[in-house]
Amino acid sequence: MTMIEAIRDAHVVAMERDGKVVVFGEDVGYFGGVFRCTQGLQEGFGKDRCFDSPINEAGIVGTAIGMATYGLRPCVEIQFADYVYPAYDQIVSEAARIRHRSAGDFTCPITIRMPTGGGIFGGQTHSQSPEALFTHVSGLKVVVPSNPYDAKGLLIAAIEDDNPVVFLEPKRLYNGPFDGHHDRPVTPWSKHPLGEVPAGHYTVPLGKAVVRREGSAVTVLAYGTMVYVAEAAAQESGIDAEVIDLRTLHPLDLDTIVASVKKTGRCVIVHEATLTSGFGAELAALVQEHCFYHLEAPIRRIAGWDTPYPHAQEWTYFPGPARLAAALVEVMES
Amino acid sequence: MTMIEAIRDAHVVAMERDGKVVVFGEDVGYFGGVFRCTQGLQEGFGKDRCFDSPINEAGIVGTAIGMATYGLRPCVEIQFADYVYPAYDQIVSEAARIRHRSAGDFTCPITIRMPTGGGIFGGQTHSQSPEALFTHVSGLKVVVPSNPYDAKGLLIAAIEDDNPVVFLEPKRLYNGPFDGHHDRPVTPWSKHPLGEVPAGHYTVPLGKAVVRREGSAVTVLAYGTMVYVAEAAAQESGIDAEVIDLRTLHPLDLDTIVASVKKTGRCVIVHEATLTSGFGAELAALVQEHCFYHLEAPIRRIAGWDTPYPHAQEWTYFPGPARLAAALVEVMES
Amino acid sequence: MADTVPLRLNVPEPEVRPGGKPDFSRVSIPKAGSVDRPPVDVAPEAIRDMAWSIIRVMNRKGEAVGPWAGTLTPEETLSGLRDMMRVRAFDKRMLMAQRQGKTSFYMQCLGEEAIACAFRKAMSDGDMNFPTYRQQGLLIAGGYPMVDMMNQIFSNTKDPIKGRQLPVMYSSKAHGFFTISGNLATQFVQAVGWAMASAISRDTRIAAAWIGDGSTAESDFHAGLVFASTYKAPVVLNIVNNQWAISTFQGIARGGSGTFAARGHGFGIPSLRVDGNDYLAVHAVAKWAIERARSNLGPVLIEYVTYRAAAHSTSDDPSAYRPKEESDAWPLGDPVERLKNHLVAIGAWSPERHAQAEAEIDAEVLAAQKQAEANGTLHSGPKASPRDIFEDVYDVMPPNLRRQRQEAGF
Amino acid sequence: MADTVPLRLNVPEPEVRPGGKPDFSRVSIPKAGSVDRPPVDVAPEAIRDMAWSIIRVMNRKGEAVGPWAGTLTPEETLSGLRDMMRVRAFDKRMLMAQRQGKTSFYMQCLGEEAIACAFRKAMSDGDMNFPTYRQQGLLIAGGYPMVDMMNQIFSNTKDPIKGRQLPVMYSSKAHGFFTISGNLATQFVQAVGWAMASAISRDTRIAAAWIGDGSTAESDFHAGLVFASTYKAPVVLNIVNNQWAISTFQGIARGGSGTFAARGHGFGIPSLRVDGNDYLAVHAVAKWAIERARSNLGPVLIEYVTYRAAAHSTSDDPSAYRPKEESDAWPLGDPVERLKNHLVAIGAWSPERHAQAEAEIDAEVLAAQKQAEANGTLHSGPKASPRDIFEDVYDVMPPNLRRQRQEAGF
Ligand SMILES: Cc1ncc(C[n+]2csc(CCOP(=O)(O)OP(=O)(O)O)c2C)c(N)n1
Ligand SMILES: Cc1ncc(C[n+]2csc(CCOP(=O)(O)OP(=O)(O)O)c2C)c(N)n1
Ligand SMILES: [Mg+2]
Ligand SMILES: [Mg+2]
Repeated sequence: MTMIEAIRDAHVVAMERDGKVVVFGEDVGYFGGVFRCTQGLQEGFGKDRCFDSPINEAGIVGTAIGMATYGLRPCVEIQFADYVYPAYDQIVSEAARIRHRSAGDFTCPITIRMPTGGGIFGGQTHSQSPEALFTHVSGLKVVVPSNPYDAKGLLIAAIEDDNPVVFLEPKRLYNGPFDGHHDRPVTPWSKHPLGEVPAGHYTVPLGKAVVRREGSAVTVLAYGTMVYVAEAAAQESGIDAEVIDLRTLHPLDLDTIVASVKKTGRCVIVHEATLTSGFGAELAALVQEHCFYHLEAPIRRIAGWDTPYPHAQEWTYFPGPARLAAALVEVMES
Repeated sequence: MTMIEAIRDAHVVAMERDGKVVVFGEDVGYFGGVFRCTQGLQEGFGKDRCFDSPINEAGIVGTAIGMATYGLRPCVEIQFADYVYPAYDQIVSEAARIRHRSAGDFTCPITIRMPTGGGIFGGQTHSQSPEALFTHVSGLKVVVPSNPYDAKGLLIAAIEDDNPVVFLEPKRLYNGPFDGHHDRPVTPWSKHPLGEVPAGHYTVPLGKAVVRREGSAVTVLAYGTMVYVAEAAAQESGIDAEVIDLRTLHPLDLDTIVASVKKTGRCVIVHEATLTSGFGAELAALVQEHCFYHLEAPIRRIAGWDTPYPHAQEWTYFPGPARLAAALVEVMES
Repeated sequence: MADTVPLRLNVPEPEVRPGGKPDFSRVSIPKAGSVDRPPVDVAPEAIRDMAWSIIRVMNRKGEAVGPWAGTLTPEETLSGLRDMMRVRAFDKRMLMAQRQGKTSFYMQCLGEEAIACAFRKAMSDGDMNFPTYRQQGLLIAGGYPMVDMMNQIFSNTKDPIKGRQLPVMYSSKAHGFFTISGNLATQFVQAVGWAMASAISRDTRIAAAWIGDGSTAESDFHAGLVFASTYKAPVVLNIVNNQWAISTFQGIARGGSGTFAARGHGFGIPSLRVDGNDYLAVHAVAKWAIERARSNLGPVLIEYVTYRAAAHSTSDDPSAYRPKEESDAWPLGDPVERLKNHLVAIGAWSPERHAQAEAEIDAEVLAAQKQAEANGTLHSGPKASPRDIFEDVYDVMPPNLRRQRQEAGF
Repeated sequence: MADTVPLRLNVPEPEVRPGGKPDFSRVSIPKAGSVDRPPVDVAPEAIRDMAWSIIRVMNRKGEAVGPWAGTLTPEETLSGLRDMMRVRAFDKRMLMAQRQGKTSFYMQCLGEEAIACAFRKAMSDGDMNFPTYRQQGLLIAGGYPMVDMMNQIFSNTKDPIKGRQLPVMYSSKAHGFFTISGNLATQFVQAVGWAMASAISRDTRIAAAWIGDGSTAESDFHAGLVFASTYKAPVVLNIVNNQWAISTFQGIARGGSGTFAARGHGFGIPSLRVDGNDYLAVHAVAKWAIERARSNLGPVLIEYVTYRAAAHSTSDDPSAYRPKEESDAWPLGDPVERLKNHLVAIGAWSPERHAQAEAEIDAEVLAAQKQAEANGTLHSGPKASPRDIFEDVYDVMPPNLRRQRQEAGF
């Protein structure tokens, strides 16, 4: 199953189990979304369970908040993560705070899905990875799946979660595990074990990381597309890296991270978002704090440059396996 | 001179020197702003150089961007930093990117001022410190003055700068150098050397930090209100801390930071914003990377908790001198 | 283009500023009873003119006249008067409490009491308000205990929201009162979402959105209108035009449209304008709008014409930007006085009974305050717990917060 | 409430979906020449009805009729036809180039050519457009070199914006064309700011804001109207209603107002609706609006009624959400055909000359393409420099970027 199919399936499962789950967003109704993640939902569940919205991201999230406080469980789509900013106030000032500011009188169980990341020649407005703008906001959960199995299980968990969840879907992974070698054909999910997605209901718990590749030399902290870049870099550099797929950025599974870094003594962090104040900064700060006496080399961050995501030069911007492998070598040498 | 007067004076100097400088925002015209930072400007420069705007932060920044691309130099006020989110898309997707995406065909010299920080019993919507949400955005400069002298010089520099500048004014410092001892009277700026503000034009360059207190034991990285908290903590703990006032968060004066940490071998970072993914994360990541072999203890971050800024319990949230002093002691002991 | 005259920026200004003589002659006020009452299923276009008129019921003599009169019995009207008096007494006490340092901040609704109080009486239990900070009348008229409001204002041990929020930012789901946000206008579109949810759920409950004149400029106002218009959400969209947004007069938000009610016309939403200081008119219009919404005929927009008689908040001093006498010059008078006169005119009330009611209500408020103060005030007595700030950030406390709570010593 | 009927969510739907028979009978189309032309200083209220009508100039016989006719000489009209033909030929070539992998993405304006082309001719040099991605006509009619547009589309070494932006996201200050954003609607309020700046500077230049039907739902549309209305900014606010927003029909954005032009009424902004496929009508209305704005009479809102005849972009396949035949059924016809017929009708043009012009223009576009391709295309030939992405983030490169550029190996 592709990641798109897995996400669609998660919607179906959640909507079937709970009549309070409603799905809307730009082009998600009749058409089923520009990435087709909601295809068939309107037909299957009716126009008032799945519908097209006006192009107003603040309105999408704002009405979803209203619905959630009524008692529904809206799962809404922002067409690209790059277009979430108009909804930022509703997410930060409202969704994230309603439970706290009302002392639990009102709650806000909403899921906000959005395709994230680049590598599709989308230029600066179809490529961004804004996760750090959400991890700074207490009250939100932030999830980044890296494969169909997790995507389905995490999305069901997100919809069923009683807190607002920002759910970032690496669009470069929709059809296969992309490792940054843009000049090679992508293996489809059908050939990958994590493309095997069980039918029906299951969840992958929010807040739990997973070790994707065991290793003893250095810990690589990755999420989304970067998980495959990290696997490729480990293989290509010949360095016995342990690759952790964080899956949930907030709440963070610090225990898994700390255990690994204490074991390897080295840590490289990789993300596609712009370096400065990216989520890698928080990871680096935590790792040095909790593993200081085990670290044998400075923690390196490999990330998108501090520029807008360029169009023609996207592979210059994208932190691919070559850059990451070089960092692994460097960290091993220092 | 108070910080409010210094900011007002900076406006006057900038507006007198350059007819292209225009000032607007909510209540900034006739009334002169809820903190009175623009008082007298409408009277002095006329209604089309300084005027009241509708309550629409996206509109304030969006029209300012339009004006800047026309050739003016707008300096706008967001009434509280907590209300900048509706303008976030215009700042992030537009102001920050116009130069890059047009290859310099259009530029966007705007200054966006906003009172920041808590300690005035303002609750969660009059107390926030959103600086990290701007430092993650390439194309922006981010400034946080800590005293009247700097406020004037930095604001003039910001208005004259050809890039968009986010200018965060710690409102707790408007009337005096507040060190976190909320139970003691605040010394007015008139009794502080940095309250002495020269008349006329001068600038404090963007991108340059300053050592506020020399010391050999540990480096404290601070900005805004936390500079005085750091000075108090150093004094009260008896630890010979070197206190660096960053002044500009982006571009960051990394040289000054690294030189100090290499000297002291220890580093504590303090900010009022929520801990996770705050600007302290970036500072910790950079310091561990650049000073790894000089560090004798883990870098500690003292910050606001990962909660909304509470009203009645604001002094529980506020990272005051006691918490910072404890961290200094701890870092010296490890 | 050589002969084109240079352009000029138009910056709207109020007619008078401090030092000037208040002048409301531009405000044209239709006679009470002169505006038609259309059927609730009227087409929006057919009542366009109502966005430039003002529905009024009470005339100068205190009589209730015209097609909008008669929605309340004398007893109900009297109870409405008591509600307004309670709100006013409450505001007065809390303002004093703020001056005495018992709380950090307060916001009155002086002069605007009729709006929330009368609207509340037109609603049904289960309906939901998405209020701003100036609709304390919804709670008081809805029977929410004053002492709980005070507990919130004092951030004390019984504060229902545990000291976390600025005073006056109440929350009560049970009383149909959505948790107030400090961020203007966000609630407007949330109300529309709540109403959509009610429709999706085949429920019969409606929502009411509230916003000030100045805040209609915010973008969430637009989002609210777009979604309400498209999905015909069962929501009443209330704009309280009290002429001021802190120091900014309503012309800055309104621009060239003449009224705020006109905004609805861009969306095909029926838009009414009503005398906000006329309890009977507010009730009648609210009832009409709620009936329309509940009949699945879609949203209604109402502009309440009123005047913010007090300062914006305890942090504000309006004498810096408007003449002190402006409030007295306001041509729609005082809502309490007007309803009192009406009740006297119809023989249901007397100045003596009014004075007596005032005394009773003062005593009631004072008693509530005493009770609340026993639970502590901001700076003295028992306190909201600091430990509590780590709760309710999530349903279950995540590890980072557990670590931090421990570090904080709790 | 027991007898209240349950509420229901209203989800607007287009009349037909794939498989259905296109039906535009709901679109009522006034006769050409039937709508009055008011003086430019008319009061907005006096022309309300124009927001529900459609200004048209060319009748079925190709004659230009009525009060809006006559703003262009036959030569100017012919040049307008050529502009539209150029745009169409350009689109066709670039679509093909995208299919051939020479660029990543392309967006046509098929069927909408008249709008930008005619509007541009009503503007003066120095005026500034804040366009969307579907106004390539502004550049082509304004004489911007096609080869530069292609260089941008191919992200090659001569790309004026250095490969950084998605294809079609042009920028040309010199040609009055603001750098296009991928974020919808942001430009709308920026245009108002530019116009305010012109007024503040006592200039005579005006701005034009552009937005699609779907994007009017965005909040920045509201911000634009609020500021334009309040400060009477010299700006023409253009809404291109091409019936679709990707897969979403215009009814989802429009809601209950009937038209997008009606949005202006909430703000006292004069609002016109025009046949967007009628070059002469577009020109006349644009001229009227620009004259009004330049005369310091404030903003004008124009809704262009048209149809997006092609896919949304090269990433889109409209057959999934609308009948293939819908485009042909569109009652306002094709703008190029209609202007051609008009020119033939007035004896200024012939089918033969048209065919010849087509061939000339094809050759012109092809020559430009050859020239552009010599500078490289996205995947072959010379390339925009990777080093360049570090430039122009700031005026002067800050230390972090200098470090990173070095790390990147440049
Ligand atoms: C997003 C946002 N911007 C600005 C403010 C600051 N602010 C608080 S109240 C207010 C004025 C609101 O005026 P109006 O909507 O007319 O309501 P009123 O106070 O008159 O009841 C302003 C600007 C805010 N709270 N939120
Ligand atoms: C803020 C934002 N949200 C969503 C999108 C994705 N998007 C791109 S074009 C489009 C449809 C726009 O439709 P319309 O405004 O009618 O313009 P048209 O394409 O018909 O010219 C959408 C939803 C975007 N670019 N920006
Ligand atoms: Mg007001
Ligand atoms: Mg469209």
